[in-house]
Amino acid sequence: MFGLEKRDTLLLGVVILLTLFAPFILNPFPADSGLAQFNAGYPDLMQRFVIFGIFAIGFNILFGLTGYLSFGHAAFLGVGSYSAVWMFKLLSYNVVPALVLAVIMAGLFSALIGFISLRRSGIYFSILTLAFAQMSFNLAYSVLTPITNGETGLQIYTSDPQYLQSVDAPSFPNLFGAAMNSSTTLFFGSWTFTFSVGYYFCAVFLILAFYLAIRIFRSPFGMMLRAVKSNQQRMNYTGLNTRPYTLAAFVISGMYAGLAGGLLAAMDPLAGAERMQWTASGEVVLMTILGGAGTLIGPVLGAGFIKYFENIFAKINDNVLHGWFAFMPDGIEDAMVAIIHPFVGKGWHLTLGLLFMLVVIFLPGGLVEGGQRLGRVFRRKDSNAGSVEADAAKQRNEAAE
Amino acid sequence: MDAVLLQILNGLDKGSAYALIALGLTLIFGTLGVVNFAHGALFMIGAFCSVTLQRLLTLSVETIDETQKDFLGNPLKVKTPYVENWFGPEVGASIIDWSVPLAILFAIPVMLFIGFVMERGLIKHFYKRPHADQILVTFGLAIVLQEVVKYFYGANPIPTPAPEVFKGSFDFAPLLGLDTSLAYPYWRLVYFGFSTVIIAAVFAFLQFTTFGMVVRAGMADRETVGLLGIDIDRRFTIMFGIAAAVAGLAGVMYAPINSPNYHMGMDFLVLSFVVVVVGGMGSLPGAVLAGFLLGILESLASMNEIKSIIYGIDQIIIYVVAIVILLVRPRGLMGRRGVMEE
Amino acid sequence: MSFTKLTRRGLIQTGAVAGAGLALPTYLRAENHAGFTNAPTGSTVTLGFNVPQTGPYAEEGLDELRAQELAVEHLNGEGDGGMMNTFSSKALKGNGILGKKVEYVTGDTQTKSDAARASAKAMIEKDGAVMINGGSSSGVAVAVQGLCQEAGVIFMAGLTHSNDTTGKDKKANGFRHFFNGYMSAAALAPVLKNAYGEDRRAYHLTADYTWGWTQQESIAAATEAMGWETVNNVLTPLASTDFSSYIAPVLNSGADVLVLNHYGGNMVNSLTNAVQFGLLDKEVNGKKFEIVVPLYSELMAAGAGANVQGVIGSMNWNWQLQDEGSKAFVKSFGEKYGRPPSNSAHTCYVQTLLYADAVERAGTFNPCGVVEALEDFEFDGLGNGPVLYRGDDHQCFKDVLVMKGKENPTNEYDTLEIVEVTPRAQVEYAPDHPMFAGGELGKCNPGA
Amino acid sequence: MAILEVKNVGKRFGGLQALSDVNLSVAENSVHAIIGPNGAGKSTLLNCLVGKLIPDTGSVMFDGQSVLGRKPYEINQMGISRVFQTPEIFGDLTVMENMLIPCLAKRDGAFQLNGWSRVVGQQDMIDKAEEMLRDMHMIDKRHMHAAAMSRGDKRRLEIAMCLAQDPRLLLLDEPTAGMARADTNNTIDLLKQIKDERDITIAIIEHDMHVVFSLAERITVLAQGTPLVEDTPDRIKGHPKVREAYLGESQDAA
Repeated sequence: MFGLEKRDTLLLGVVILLTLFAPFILNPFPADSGLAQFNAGYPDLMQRFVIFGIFAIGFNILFGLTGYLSFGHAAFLGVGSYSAVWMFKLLSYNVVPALVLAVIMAGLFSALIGFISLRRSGIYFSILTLAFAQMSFNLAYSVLTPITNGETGLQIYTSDPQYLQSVDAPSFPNLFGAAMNSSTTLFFGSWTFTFSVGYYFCAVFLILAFYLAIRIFRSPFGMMLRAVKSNQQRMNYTGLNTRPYTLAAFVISGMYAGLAGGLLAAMDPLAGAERMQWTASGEVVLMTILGGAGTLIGPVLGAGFIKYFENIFAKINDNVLHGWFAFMPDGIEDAMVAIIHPFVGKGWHLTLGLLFMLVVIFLPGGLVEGGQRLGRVFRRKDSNAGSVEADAAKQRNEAAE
Repeated sequence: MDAVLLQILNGLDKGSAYALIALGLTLIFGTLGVVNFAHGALFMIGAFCSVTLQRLLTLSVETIDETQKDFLGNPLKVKTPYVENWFGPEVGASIIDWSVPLAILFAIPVMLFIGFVMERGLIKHFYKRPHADQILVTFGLAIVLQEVVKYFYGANPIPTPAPEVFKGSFDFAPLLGLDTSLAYPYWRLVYFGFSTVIIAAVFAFLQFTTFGMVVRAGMADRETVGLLGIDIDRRFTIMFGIAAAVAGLAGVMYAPINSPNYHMGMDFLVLSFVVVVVGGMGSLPGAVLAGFLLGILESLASMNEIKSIIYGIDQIIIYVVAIVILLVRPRGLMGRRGVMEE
Repeated sequence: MSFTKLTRRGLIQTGAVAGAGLALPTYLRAENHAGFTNAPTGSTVTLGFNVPQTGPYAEEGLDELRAQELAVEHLNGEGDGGMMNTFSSKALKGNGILGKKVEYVTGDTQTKSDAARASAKAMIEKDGAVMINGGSSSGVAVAVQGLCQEAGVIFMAGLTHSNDTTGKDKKANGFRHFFNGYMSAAALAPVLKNAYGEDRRAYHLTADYTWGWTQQESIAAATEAMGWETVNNVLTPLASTDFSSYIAPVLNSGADVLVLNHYGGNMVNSLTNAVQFGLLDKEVNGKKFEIVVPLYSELMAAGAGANVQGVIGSMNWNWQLQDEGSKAFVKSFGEKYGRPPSNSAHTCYVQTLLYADAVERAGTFNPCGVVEALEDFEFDGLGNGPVLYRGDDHQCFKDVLVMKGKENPTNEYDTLEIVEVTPRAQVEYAPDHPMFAGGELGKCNPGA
Repeated sequence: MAILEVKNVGKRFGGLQALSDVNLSVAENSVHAIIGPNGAGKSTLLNCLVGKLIPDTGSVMFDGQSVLGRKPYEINQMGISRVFQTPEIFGDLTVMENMLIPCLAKRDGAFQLNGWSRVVGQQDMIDKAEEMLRDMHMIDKRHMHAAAMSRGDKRRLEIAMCLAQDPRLLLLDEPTAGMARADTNNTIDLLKQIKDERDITIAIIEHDMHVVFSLAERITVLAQGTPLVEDTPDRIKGHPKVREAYLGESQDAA
C-alpha cells in the first residue's frame, strides 16, 4: 500500500494510529489521581512530541543514512521559526504561507551551509556546522536584533502590518480560520482527553514526514546515502558523485528542520534565539542516537523521550512527592522523598544524563533495540521477527564490532 | 599600538587556557580515538577541587557570640576554622589564603583517580563503538557530573580568590619604555606561566620517556603497536588519567580568574572542540598553536577599533576563524590524514 | 461520556472572538459558563510558579520558589502569616483565596524563552493554573507575559529589569513588581554624584542584548544629566566568560569610572576580572577609580565574593530593610529556610500575596477583575514603603535601594549594605517616556 | 588499437621523482600486466589513471579522450573500473545492494535524486544484479551483509560490482595480494573467464608472477618510476634487464 512494502505499511499504520489516538494514549491516568503527574496528553507537549519528531526524522535522513554528524541543525529550525513569524507579521495569521516560507528559507540556508561544510568530512564537518550554527545564534541574540528581536524572541505586535489579515480571522495562527490553539475536551469519568487543532495539524505533518522518510529510506537515493556512509571510496570509483548526494540529504534534513521550526512558530508565535543554540543542535543529535540512528521510528521515540523528561520530570517538586508518599508513615515518607528528590524537579537533568548513559551502554542500537529485545522475549522465534528496524540496528552492531 | 600589545598579551594568556584544555582533549582523541564530551566537566571538576580544598580548610568550629546578632536577631554563631585553631590565626589564615595553589597537590591524585575510574569503568568499553555512541555516553556523563556538583555546591558561582600576594596587576609599560599603562594582573601571569610549564611537561613526557614514545607510536598507528605485544591498554588508561589531570589542573588554577560554577565545563566544551579541530585532530602542537591563535584573535576582535569596522565581530570571531582555517587547510593547522575523518 | 467545557483560548481582541467563532465548526465554538480560562471549579485553586531550575540562574529560581511556597503557606493560614499581617489591605483571611485552598505547580524556565513558554503552557493547559509567577530574566518575562495575555491568565513577572517589560512589550494581563533600568539610573545618579563627584568619565561595558542596551541607555542618560561624560560603551557577547580583553583597555581610555551593565554570571565574571586588573586600586585623572554595577542581587554579590567591596549598585529590596513588613517576611523566611530572602524572592512572595488580595477584592478569579483590582492600587506594608501599581503600564512604583558592597562582612549573607533608600517620587516617570515608548497595553484577556 | 595511451607521464612528491617519462599503451581487449619491484611507481601510475592523482607532466588518454583533471567518478563513468588491493565494498550493505549500486550508477549516472522511487521497483536492475551474482556463484549470499563475507568472496563481489558497470577497461591493483593459494587460483580462473566471455580490456598490477604469467598477454616492467621494458610474457621471462632489476626479488614474493 502507498508504494510501501508490507512491513513498512504496518509501521506507518502503527505511527498513524499512535498519533491519532495520542490524546488517549498519553493521558492514561485519571486527572484526579497522583499519577496524573505523568500524563503527557496536553496540547503543548503533544505538539512538541510531534514537531521534534519531525525534526529528528529529518536529522536522521542526514545522520542515520550518510553518517555525517551535523552539530548545527538547530540553526535551520531557528530560520524556519523566524521566517514563519515574519510571515505572520507581514501577511496574516494564516499558517500556509508561513510554513511554505519556513521550509524554503531553511532549505536555502541549509544549501548554503551544506555546500561549504560538506567540503570536509568527519569531525571537521561537525565542527564546521557547529561554527555556522553558533554564529547564527550569537548574531540572532544580539547583532541581528532588528530581524530577530534578540533576547526576547521574535513576536507579533498589534502594530505589525499584517497586510492580508482579514478582520474576522482569528488573531492566532490558523489554517483558514481553524485556530491552532483551539481545542475541545472530552470528559470520561475522571479521565480528561484534550483534542487540539494544533496537535492534529502537526500530526498530519508528522505522518507525511514519516511517510516521506520511509520512501527515501527504501529508494535508490536512500541506498546511495547508506553507501556514502559505508564506503565513499567505492562510491567514487563506481562513478557516483558523493557530494550532491550528501548535499541533497543535508538540504532535505534542513527543510525538515525548517518545517519543524515553522510548526513551532505556528503553535506558539514566538521565536526565541535559544532554539538555535548548540545545545539545541546537540539535543536533536541525542534524540536520534538515543532512539536509534538509521532506524525509521527511532528518532521519533528519542524525541518523545527527551521532551517527556524535560516537561514532565521538571515539574515534579517536593510538594508532589509528599503527595505521592503521603500514605506512608512520616519517617519513611520523608526518606522516600529525600531519595527521589535529586532526580526530579530541578534535578531532571541528572535523570536524563543517567538515562543517556544507561541506554547507550545497555542498548547500543538505541531505544529501538530495546523494543526489539522486548519483542524477542515475547515472540521467542526470531524468524520474521526482524521487523522493520532489525536491519538498521543489526548493521550498526556489526559496524561496531 | 600599546592597545594592540595589551590585547596580544591578553590573547597569550587566554590562549594558554585554551591550549591547556585542548591538549587533554586531543590526547584522548589521538591515543584512544574517543570523542570525549565530558572533557569540559573534567575542567569544571578541577576548578571545584579548588573550591573543595578551600571549604575543607575553612571547616570551622562554631562558637556562639551573645554580643552579635545574626539576621534573625538570634545570637551569632562565630565560625573559627580548625586550621586557625591548630596553627594559630596567622599561619592558619595564610594556609587558607593559599588554598588555590595548594589545591594543585590536592587535585592531581583526585583527577588521576577520576580519569582512571572513567576510563576503566566506561570509556574502555567504547573504543570500538561508533563516535555517535561515544558522544552520547560522554555527554550523559558530563551532565551527571555537573548535576552532582550542582547538588553539593549549588548553582551559584563560588568565589575562590587567589593568594593575597597575587592581587593587583603588573605594569609592563616601564619595561617596554612606553608612557601609557600596560597593566596585567599577577594571577593571570601566574596562570600563563603555569600553563606553559604544564604544556612543556606534557611534551617532554611524550618526547623523552619510553612511555611517551609508545603512546606517540600508538597515536600514529594503533594496530601496529598492539601487534608488537605492548600492553597498550594499560598505557591508555594512564594516558586518560594524565589527560584528566591536565584538564583538572587547568581548572584548579582557573578558579580565581572566574568564580567556578557547575556549568563552566559546558561553556568551555564547544570552544575546546573548536580549538582541537582547528589545530588538527590528534596533533598536540596543533592544539597548542590553535589555542594561542584563537586566544589572540579573540582578544584583538574585542577591540573597539576593530568592532567599529565590523560590527559584532567579537561575537563570531572564533567561528569565522575556524571556518576559514578548515576550508583552507582541510585537516586543520597540523592535522594528519585519516584521523576522525569518517 | 459527555462533551463539555469547549474552550477557545488566545484571542486578544474581544471583537475577534465573535468573528472567529463564526468561522469555526459549531462543535468547536467557545462555550464556557465561567467566561475565563481555568476558572477554578473545585475547592482548590492552582497557581503556577515558573522559575529557572536549571542553568545559570538556578539558584535565583530556587530562592523564588522558596518564597512562593512560603506565600502559599501563609495564604492557606499556615505558618506565621508573614507579610499578611503588615499588608495594608486586609482582604486576605488566611483561608486560601476566595475560600479555595491554594495549591501550586512548578516549572523550569531554563532561562530560555522557548522553555519558559513551554512550561507555562504546561501549567495552564495541563494543571489549570490561573496565574503564572516568577522568572529571572527579561527575555523570559516578556515571552511568558505574551503567552499569558493570549491564554487569558494573569502574569506576575518576577525578576525582570528591562524597560521593555512594562515599556514596548507591556501587556494588560501582566504586572511587574520589580523595578527597571530607568528607575535604577534615577536612583543611582544622585548617590553617584555625592560619592564620586560631578566630573567623572564613565566607561560602559554592556551585555549585548536587549536588557543590557536599555539599562546602558538609562544609566548613560541619567549620569550625563548630572555632568558625567560617557567615554565609551563596549558591547560584550552574552557567551563571554572571560572579560579580560574588554577590561584591559579601560585604564588607557582616560575613564575613571567603569559601569558594568551585566547581570548574573556575566556580572560576577566581569566584576571579578575588573578587580583582578586592579582597577579599584588605581588613580585616574587624580581621582580614585570606581566601579558601578547598576543592578545588584544578593546571589551575584555572593558569587563575586570580596570583589563587590565598595562597589555601588541598586536593588529592588533588601532583607536589611527595617520596616515592619520586611522584618516580618525575613523572620518568616529565615525561620523556615535558615537564610535571608533575596530580592527576587521578595518580589515573588509579594506578587503572590498581591494577586491573592486582588482576587479577594475583585471577588473573582477572572483576570479582568484582577487587572481592575490591581490597576492603580496603592498599598503599604509589603516593604519599600507606600507602593503604587500604575494602571497605565502595570509598572510598580516604590522606593529603590542603592547598595554598596560591604567592606567587612560579618557573615556570608552580609555582603551588601544599604546606602540610600531613594524615595519613590524620584524614580517616577511619565508612562509615555521615550524609553518606554511603543507597544500597547491592550485589553485584559480573560481567555476562554 | 590502443584503448589507453599514457604519454610522458611524470609525477613528483617533494624530493622523490615517483614517475618519470612513463609511456604505456594498452591494446583493446588485451590483458596487460604492469609489474615491478616495490617502490617502482606502480600504484602512483594507477592513481594517475583513475584521477586520484594528477600527473605533473604528460597525458593520459582513454579511448581518445584525456582523463587528466577529471574526478574519479567521471573517469569511472567514461568506462574505467578499478579493483583495489584490499577489497573496497559497501560493508554495511547487503550483497544484493552492493550489486545494485553499480547497476544504478551505470543506468542513472553520477547523481540521481530519485528519493520517491523504490529499490524493489527497479526490476530490470534487480534482474541484472541477480544474474551477475548467479554468474559469480554468490546468489545464495545475496541477503548477507557484505562485511560478513570471507575475503575471497569480498574480492569476487568487488570484481562483480566492477563488471556490472560493463567497463571497457578493468584496472586490478594486486587482486590476489594476501590470498591463500586456492583463492588465488580461483581468482585467476575468474579473470580468465571474464577475459574469455567479455569484450573487455584488463590492466593488472601484480606482484605474483604466477598470476601475471597465467593471465597477461603483454607485460610492462616498471623500475624506479620509469618503464624498463614492455613485451610478451615469454620474452619478459628471459629478459636479462628484468631479471637483474626484478625477478630475483619476485621469486621470494611468489
